Amino acid sequence: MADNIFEDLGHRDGPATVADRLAAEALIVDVDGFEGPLDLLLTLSRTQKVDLRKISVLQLARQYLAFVERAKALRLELAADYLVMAAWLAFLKSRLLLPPDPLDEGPSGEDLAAHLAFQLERLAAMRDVAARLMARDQKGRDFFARGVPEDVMRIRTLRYTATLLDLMQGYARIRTRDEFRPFVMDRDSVFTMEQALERMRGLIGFAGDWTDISSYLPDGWENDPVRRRSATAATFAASLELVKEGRAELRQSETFAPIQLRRREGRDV
Amino acid sequence: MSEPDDIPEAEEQSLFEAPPMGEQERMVEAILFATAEPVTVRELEARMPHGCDAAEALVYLRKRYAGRGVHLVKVGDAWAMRTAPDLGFLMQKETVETRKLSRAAIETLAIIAYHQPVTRAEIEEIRGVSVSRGTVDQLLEMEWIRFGRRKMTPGRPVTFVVTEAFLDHFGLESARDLPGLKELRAAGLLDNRPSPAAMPQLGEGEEPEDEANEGQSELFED
Amino acid sequence: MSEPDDIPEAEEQSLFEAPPMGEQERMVEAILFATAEPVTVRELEARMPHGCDAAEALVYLRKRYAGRGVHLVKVGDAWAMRTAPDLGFLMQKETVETRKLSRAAIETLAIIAYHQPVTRAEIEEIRGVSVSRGTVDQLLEMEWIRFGRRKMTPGRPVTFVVTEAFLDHFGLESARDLPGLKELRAAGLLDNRPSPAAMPQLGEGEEPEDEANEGQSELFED
Repeated sequence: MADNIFEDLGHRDGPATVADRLAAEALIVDVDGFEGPLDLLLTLSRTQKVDLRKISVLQLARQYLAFVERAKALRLELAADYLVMAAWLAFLKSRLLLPPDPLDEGPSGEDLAAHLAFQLERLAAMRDVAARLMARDQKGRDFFARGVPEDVMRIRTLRYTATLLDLMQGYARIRTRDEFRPFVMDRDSVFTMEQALERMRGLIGFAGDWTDISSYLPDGWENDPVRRRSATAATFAASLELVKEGRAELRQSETFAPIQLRRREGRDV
Repeated sequence: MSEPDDIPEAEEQSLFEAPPMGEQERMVEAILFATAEPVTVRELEARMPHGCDAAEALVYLRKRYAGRGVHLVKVGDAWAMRTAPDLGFLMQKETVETRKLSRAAIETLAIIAYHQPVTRAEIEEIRGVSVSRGTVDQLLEMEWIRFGRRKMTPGRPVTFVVTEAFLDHFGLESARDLPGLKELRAAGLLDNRPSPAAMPQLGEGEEPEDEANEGQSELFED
Repeated sequence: MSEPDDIPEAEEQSLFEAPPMGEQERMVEAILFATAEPVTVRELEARMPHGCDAAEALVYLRKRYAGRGVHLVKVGDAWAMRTAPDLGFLMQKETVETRKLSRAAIETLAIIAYHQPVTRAEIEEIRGVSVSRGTVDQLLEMEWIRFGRRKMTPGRPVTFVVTEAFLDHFGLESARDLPGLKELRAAGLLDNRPSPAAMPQLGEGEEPEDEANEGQSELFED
């Protein structure tokens, strides 16, 4: 990205002096390399060549603002973070330069400058210890664990247990259940639609002519009224399903007349 | 170490350079510790600084580890460190977990205790659900039930009865000592009203998972 | 071994049962040799015969291995055998290529180690940039950091702390032994100094993954 920027610069601004270009390059080539404005400030602060504790925040603010100006002049797009920091540093600069406003209750310019210095010092310190940490002997690089760890063999024994009370409660539960079985549905005399459909799918191929659907009732279901009712309902529902599938046609000459069914013509089954 | 007298110049120089034997021993120790495979003398020397005598270092190291918790052992041509055989027991961890018997198992056991000798079909009839093989196997394994005589009915099905160990565990002298239905009722264990929680499981099949039961069974316990 | 004279009866009995200290030392040696992960005194004693004093055996064992090619190191509350760092050069074959950490990851790791327990917002405040989810995920995945307790501040943000695996990797006995920790503390650089009002809040903004963390972090809390 940086390279592109500089190519662009060359085209747009015409020949710039070598010195200008180098100066711009020195900082700006690294815009992508900076991890945010604090990182950039830390880098800038190094140019002061003093202990971070003695850093001139005012001077640092000037350096930063100059950097941003230059970036603008070079029509570089800086991330919002950098501009927010620039605005704040401009504010800080004015605070540091102007006599304090007695009406202003906020922190003084010196307080703000001190905190910024603290942040920079802390960031520098964390970088330093991070480097020291990584320079330590590391496992798998400088020292090693056992190459053939022997797994601990786990011998797990499961013991099941129950009390006499569990046993009696269990038994009581079963017996209680036996005495109260009102919720059990007796499903002996129910012919389901699934059953009917399965049956009729097998038979429909032979129904070239109109046939009363009652002739499709399964064997043994025609006489007992309860069974007959269930089977008839299921067979009718299954017939409707077949019609819906386009495999059969239904007709009834008048109300309560027998319902007739035939295979739909022209359809292979 | 015990090279012939007419050592070539290179050898002589490398002998000169080799670290002291104590250091070599440390090196062999570290390599054998960290390496997943047994290591041959040749490999050891290939990894150690020039001029080292791994074989000699191994002799010292072996002595050092004699009688320790870890031994230096020869595996084919190679060397490795191994746990002393008498300490093998430390590499095992025995744990005993006590778990409550599943509801299915308790009910099956109760039916066997109250109705023995009883066939599987009879148990299923009484419980109203099928009895999984796992449940019966578990009770057999615990030695709380055993096979009784075959029933003299068609198919001659096997029956189950409870064992001495069962009586022992539950502190019963005989299965006849189990409280009867009346006593259960008197003790309030046989509620006349079906507990609402007891209803939904009527059509339920066997629950093989103990864990699944664990939470559920809480609901049923008074 | 050197117990006071007036030991209570129970103690006396277990002393009576416990193997001699030399044996206990062998046992600790065998267990630590066999295990790649650090083992706590508690775990050691759980595996050793009743009445053993693993802590004392460790003292002897540590002395025995001082200066050897392999030695005993303390990692948090646990102990492990590790090769001496000066012999790392022998181990090129064993070297595991660790994923190269980005600068952001290294800094984040250091901030967590030195400031723990620390929230994501605090890390961002120190670095001056937002912490990408990938960075934290990578450190979590390496098991060098884990979630700590939530902070008792508004929003109850989760915190991060370093793990025992981190200590083990960097050969640290505890987080107190981090290089330069004392100096940093003395210089006040580990103080939690809130930025004065009107400071730009650097690095804040994208923290959408906090919600996602919310549920997860419960798992990690101790």
